[in-house]
Amino acid sequence: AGTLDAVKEQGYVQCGVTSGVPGFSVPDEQGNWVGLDVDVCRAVAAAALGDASKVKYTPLNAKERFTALASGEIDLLSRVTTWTLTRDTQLGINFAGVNYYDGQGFMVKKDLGLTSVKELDGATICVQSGTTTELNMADYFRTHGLEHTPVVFDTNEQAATAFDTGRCDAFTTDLSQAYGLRTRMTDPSSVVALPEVISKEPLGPSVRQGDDQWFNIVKWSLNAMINAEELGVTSANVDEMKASSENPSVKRLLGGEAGLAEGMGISDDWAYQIVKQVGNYGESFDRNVGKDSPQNIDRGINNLWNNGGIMYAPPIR
Amino acid sequence: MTDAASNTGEQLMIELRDMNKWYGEFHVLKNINLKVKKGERIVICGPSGSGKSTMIRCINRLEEHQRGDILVNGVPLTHDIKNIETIRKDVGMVFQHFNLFPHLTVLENCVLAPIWVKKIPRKEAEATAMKYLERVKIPEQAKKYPGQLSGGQQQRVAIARSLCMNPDVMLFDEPTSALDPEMIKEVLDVMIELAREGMTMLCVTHEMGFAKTVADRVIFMADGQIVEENEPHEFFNNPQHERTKLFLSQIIDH
Amino acid sequence: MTDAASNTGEQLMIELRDMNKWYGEFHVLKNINLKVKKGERIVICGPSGSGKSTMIRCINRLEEHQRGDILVNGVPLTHDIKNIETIRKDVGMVFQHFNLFPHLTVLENCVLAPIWVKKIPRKEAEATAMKYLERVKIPEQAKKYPGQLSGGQQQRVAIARSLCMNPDVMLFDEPTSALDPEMIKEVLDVMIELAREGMTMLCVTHEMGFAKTVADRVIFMADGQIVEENEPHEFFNNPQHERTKLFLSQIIDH
Amino acid sequence: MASDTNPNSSSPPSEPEHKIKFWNDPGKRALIFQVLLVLVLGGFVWFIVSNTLSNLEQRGITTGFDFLSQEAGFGIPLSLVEYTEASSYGRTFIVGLLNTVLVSVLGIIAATILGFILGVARLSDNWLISRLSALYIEIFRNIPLLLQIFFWYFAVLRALPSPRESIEFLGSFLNIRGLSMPAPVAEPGFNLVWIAFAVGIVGTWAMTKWAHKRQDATGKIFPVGWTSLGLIIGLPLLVFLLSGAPMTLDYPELRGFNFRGGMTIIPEFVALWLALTIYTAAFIAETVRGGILSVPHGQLEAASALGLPKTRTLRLIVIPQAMRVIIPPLTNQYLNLTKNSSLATAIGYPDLVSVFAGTTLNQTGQAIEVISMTMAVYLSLSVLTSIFMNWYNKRKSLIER
Amino acid sequence: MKYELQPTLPPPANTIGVIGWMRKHLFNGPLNSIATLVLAWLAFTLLTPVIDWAFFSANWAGTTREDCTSGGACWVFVGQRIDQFLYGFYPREETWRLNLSFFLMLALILWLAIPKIPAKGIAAVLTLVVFPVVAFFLLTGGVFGLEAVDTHQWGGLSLTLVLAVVGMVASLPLGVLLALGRRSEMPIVKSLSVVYIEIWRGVPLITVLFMASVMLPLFFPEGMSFDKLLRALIGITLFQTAYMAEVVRGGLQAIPKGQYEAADSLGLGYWQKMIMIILPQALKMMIPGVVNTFIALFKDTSLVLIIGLFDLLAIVQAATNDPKWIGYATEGYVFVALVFWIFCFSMSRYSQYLEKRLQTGHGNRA
Ligand SMILES: Nc1ncnc2c1ncn2[C@@H]1O[C@H](COP(=O)(O)OP(=O)(O)OP(=O)(O)O)[C@@H](O)[C@H]1O
Ligand SMILES: Nc1ncnc2c1ncn2[C@@H]1O[C@H](COP(=O)(O)OP(=O)(O)OP(=O)(O)O)[C@@H](O)[C@H]1O
Ligand SMILES: [Mg+2]
Ligand SMILES: [Mg+2]
Repeated sequence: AGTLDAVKEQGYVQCGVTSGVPGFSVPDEQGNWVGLDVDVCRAVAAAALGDASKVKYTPLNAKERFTALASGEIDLLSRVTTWTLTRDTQLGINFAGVNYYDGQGFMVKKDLGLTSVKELDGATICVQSGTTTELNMADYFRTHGLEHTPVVFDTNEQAATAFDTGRCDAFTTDLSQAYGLRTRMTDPSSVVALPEVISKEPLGPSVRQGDDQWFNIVKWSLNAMINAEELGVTSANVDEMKASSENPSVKRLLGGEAGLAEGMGISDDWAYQIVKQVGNYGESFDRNVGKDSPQNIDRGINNLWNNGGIMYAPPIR
Repeated sequence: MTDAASNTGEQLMIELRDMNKWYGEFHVLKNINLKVKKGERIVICGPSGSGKSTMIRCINRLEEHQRGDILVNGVPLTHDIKNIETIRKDVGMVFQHFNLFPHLTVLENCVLAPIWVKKIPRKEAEATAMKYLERVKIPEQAKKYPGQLSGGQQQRVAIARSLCMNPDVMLFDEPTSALDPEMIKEVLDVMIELAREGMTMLCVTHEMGFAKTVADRVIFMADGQIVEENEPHEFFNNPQHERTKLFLSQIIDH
Repeated sequence: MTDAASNTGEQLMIELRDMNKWYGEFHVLKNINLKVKKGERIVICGPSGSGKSTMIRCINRLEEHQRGDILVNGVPLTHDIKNIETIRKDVGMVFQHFNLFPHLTVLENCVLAPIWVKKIPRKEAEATAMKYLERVKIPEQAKKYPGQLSGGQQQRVAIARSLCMNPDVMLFDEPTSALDPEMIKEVLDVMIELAREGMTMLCVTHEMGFAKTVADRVIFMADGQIVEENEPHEFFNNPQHERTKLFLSQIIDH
Repeated sequence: MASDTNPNSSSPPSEPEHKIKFWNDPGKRALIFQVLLVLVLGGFVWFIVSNTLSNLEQRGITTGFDFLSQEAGFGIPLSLVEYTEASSYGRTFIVGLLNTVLVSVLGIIAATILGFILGVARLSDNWLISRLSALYIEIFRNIPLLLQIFFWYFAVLRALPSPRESIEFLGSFLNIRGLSMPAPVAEPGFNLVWIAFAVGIVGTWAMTKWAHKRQDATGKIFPVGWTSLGLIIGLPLLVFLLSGAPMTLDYPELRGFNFRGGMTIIPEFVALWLALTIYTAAFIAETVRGGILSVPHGQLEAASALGLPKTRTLRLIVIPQAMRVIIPPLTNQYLNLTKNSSLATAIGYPDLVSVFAGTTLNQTGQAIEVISMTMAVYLSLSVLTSIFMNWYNKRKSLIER
Repeated sequence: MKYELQPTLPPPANTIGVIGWMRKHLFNGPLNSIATLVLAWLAFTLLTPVIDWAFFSANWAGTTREDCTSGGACWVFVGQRIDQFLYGFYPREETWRLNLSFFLMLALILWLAIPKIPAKGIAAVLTLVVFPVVAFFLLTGGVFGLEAVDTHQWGGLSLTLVLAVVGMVASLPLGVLLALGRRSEMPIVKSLSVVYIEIWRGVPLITVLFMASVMLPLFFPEGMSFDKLLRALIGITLFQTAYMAEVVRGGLQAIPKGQYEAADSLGLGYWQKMIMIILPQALKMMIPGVVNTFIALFKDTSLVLIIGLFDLLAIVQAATNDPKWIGYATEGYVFVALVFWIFCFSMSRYSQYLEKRLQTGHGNRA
């Protein structure tokens, strides 16, 4: 049986998330999960079940995530995970797209007065285990003939805490997370990021191999969010747009063209539900990591392609 | 009341035919032949390690014999669980160390097996139990736990517990040897009364007074064999075998 | 062989002067005065709890006394470790429960202290040990472990073990009271022989036969005091104190 | 009524034959039950295995141990064998295993020493010593180990200064990055020292034998302990000095961010080792106390009465008897400590679970293989321990009638 | 001659009272005296700052970190978060269900633990059979008009207790079966039991939890899935069963052979004998061992943090990561340590008390 059937039967989507990266997935004080990655889970639930709240979150550390996905423990992994070739080919999973273009950076204490990663020769660096970050760092230092001592932790928070106490000279992770974790440090203002971004880190949701239907649902749920932003459909105006918009793209997006979603086995108003309940990509970005959030990260390359960024979704038709 | 075993007309309660038993390589019981008729009272004695306990434990299938036959009430003791069950219902056993169940009251000790094995209603089982507790003269202790009784009282409870199953035969394995001298008598008295009422009994004991009083036959064992078998008067006053004479002299000296 | 203590000309082995001991608030030994000459054999008896064990354990410093003096071979028992060591070498002790070392063979039990305390070569120590094991009539058990011996044999090993240190005095604390009757005799025989050879002995025991045979003096204790002290014949036939008479009447009944 | 002595049949015959309905024969019942059990269990195992295989296939996960030879590509901060980012995943297994063994062995040694001290202290007649030891035991054995590991890790980190403000002593530097110590680098003549060391060990062995003989012969007691110490440590030291100290020390030096050169003990190790030691010592102390209390008081009295001094009594009488009681639970504690060292993953000490069942598993996705290898390691350790325990028990059990 | 009793004198002054006690326990011998002084000094210097931090200069009242001014411990943090620490993300209006279950359990445990209260058999049945069912419906809800509470909302101390109690209650019967298996005369049953026990005792709990939390679905047909908490519970139970089996085996071994023989000779069958004669006696002897394994399990539940369940330790750790309370991790950890310590210490005391009782009160009924 396909994942969609299983999801419909159990009535919720099992979604693997981080155990707490601000902006991407954290439980708030009531225990509700929020974040950019969480919104992908919610979008998929809205598309598949018509209700964005029908998600069960499984906090995973980096080491567990692929095993959890491959084993069937979760239906969907949306956990700041970098899309790479080996992950696509060897781990039995498929990436369904990119919801955040990231890059790996380094955080150091301001008072060290460093200006470049190259000055980190011989440094001790805190990092999370089982990540591309760990591998990128090793590559980078090797290619530049620099020495370093990694100190690896189960979770990013632990790595950040260890850096905070002075265990390491630097702390490396995807920049998006680095800013979030900085807010948790004793004196956030004393910590700065070095300018280099040493890697491409396209982060996105992934699913198990062998279930194309489900793969499509996840892929197009994400695409729908991006397209919605491009088309100017927001959670606030979606009802109005649905009722009155003459733009055929918008109509197709919001279920105006019957049978479009048939191939995915979900109802025609799937994208409407996503935008209505979760919002478009821009809304999600602003709310979780962008201008309406404490991190206040610039859209940068995550802006739409027609807006100076590289966020680009294939059309829905 | 001479050699009862040759008297085949009466009902045989227990019959051992060429019975042999080994513990590993050690030959404990060698070609034991014994017939016990209904109502007979037999005392078994002999030096330590001669196999007395082993023999009567075989009759109750607490030990398994390897060769020869054991028949109780005509039922042969084999691997057959049905037969073993039947025989255990017919045979009561009293141990040297009482082996009462310490977590149950005296009354519960007595009604346990009737209720669960014989499937008798509790009321009825309790009535029977009280009857036997009266017979062993401790009805007033029914609600106590074994740990609260003296050794002699405990052994009497053990006898009552066996009697509650209405056995056809009672086996006793040195029932008084773990008791203080004052208590030995109260237990022997109960046993004597039981004998008087016609219970078939096989009793391993060194209480020669008891043997003289109630036994129909005394069996002397040594080295895993029955060496001599006689009625008490003859046995004590006119032992046939050297081994018996030696044993009796030790017992009486002591 | 009358009141030996007043005979001050001879060498004093043990002397207690106004010795007092308390267990916490409890006054166990009250003003004990006792003199034991070389070669004297003294039996101490008295009701349970009268302080007999405590007294002889004080002499070996297994217990500490709080007031008065204890002198062994002229050496006073104080906190001084040197003195305690000297005295322990001179005094052998045999306990009610043997206290053999179960992880060592009989022979090892016997040579342990000579080797480690007296620093005697092993060969020599073993020869001595065998001599004493022969004296207690169990040389053939030398290679066995205590757990393999009967109680009587174990107690004889314990005596041999003490003798191996060539003590000047032997203290016995009810050496036979944990033994079965058959075994008591074999241990008493060894002790009697020891006495015959002139060993100074202080012996807590209720074996009155032994007291009559070997004791030079019998000491009767009650309530932490020495109540009466006399040579055996007088002591048994003509006790002076009420308390002694009462005690003797109980002992003899039993 | 004659009774002949029966010929002693040497061995028992097989069962007497009777016709019994098979369901009433306990032997056959047992057989049937066991066959059923094996079938059910086998079926269950087959169910699991076939599911797993089909799941793996369906999800496109390759199986097998080929991954062990692939390049790992990540760094490990502490390794007892040569390891670089270019080493293979197989190598990470070795590194992790050795790190587990390292912290376990050092933990076992320290916990044993501390545990014995505490156990004896618990029985001291000094009220304060025994109370404090009881306090220690009750505190540390009743708090989860994971919590204690966190505590020590952060306590250690908080307490230590930054590399620039290192505490310096004897050419070593203590800071938040760990303890950097001079590492000895052998020079050509150094082999002599090794030879001296070997000679010292052989000499100690010979001396022990000789001392034993001499004591047997003359009764004189030779200070074996001190002499051994002299032979094993003193002799190599002497040779070392006489041969002109053929060794340089590689002193750690603050270069850039950290100390380079020398050897460094990382704080993760220290925290884990401390936590394991302190936690397990509390349990060992209880074991030791139980063992010592199990030696009857009479044994001590008998030894005193024979004039044996306290220390000798302890060595010759109390310890040999207490050890029988102590060893089995003690080995269990060793096993627990080894298993507990897997909590290293919580603070980033690179042990087997963290490096191999963590990072390697994550990079390769070979969950089944990696987890089975990891479990097999712990299982073999425990089986070896049980075998040792049984052997020891047999050897040391008291001989009785 | 009349026998006269000599007067009983009080002991010399320096051997009794405070001075006598000190001489005996603190200053007997020069070495001991030095040790006493050194230790007393050490204890004093180490403990005073701790006590000062925790009590005298601690902050007790307030609502935010700004209220923590005095430099001592900031208990305000714990106070503000206490609900979360106890109940996790359980809906606040529904916490009475957790409280009720807890008090039910407490009542049952007291019933079982206090020797004077009769009818232990009923209590045992209630605890092992009825209570789990009642607690299950109370906690999960969804019936009798109770709002359903999903297990991912469970957390904090209540989750810790759920893990420990369920692990314990479930492993007891399984452990009994396994122990009987290990003592069985059937060679296959026996060896399978031994293999099971040795395997589970040989591997670390965190690898078991890892398997249970992320690998389990791999072993089952697609679509067959269990709740994450349930899987952690299964892992813990299977693990605990092996330890329990060894405790039970110890208890079974302590039952004299005569009890088996007496039961046999009365004609009781194997299960009748076990259930009515052997196990009731063995269980009583096992209680100290059972309590000890429970303590071990209780402490081990903190490992579920590693697989992402929010037990007490995990939830406190999460709270210390809250930017609003950065820097008060110590208070959080001390709080967790204290909670665990109180539970474990009282249980270990109880088991010691039982052990003593078993040693002395032979034969009498507890
Ligand atoms: N389970 C056993 N395994 C091996 N040998 C045994 C076993 N039980 C008893 N024996 C041996 O079998 C022999 C007979 O034992 P049994 O107990 O029947 O003697 P007994 O005549 O009852 O002696 P006692 O008067 O001491 O009770 C003895 O030599 C004993 O050592
Ligand atoms: N360690 C102790 N602490 C307190 N009181 C003790 C101690 N040892 C013995 N006593 C008490 O001291 C008194 C004398 O004891 P002791 O053992 O010397 O008596 P005893 O004459 O040897 O008696 P028995 O014949 O029973 O051996 C008894 O009342 C006993 O209860
Ligand atoms: Mg017998
Ligand atoms: Mg005494």
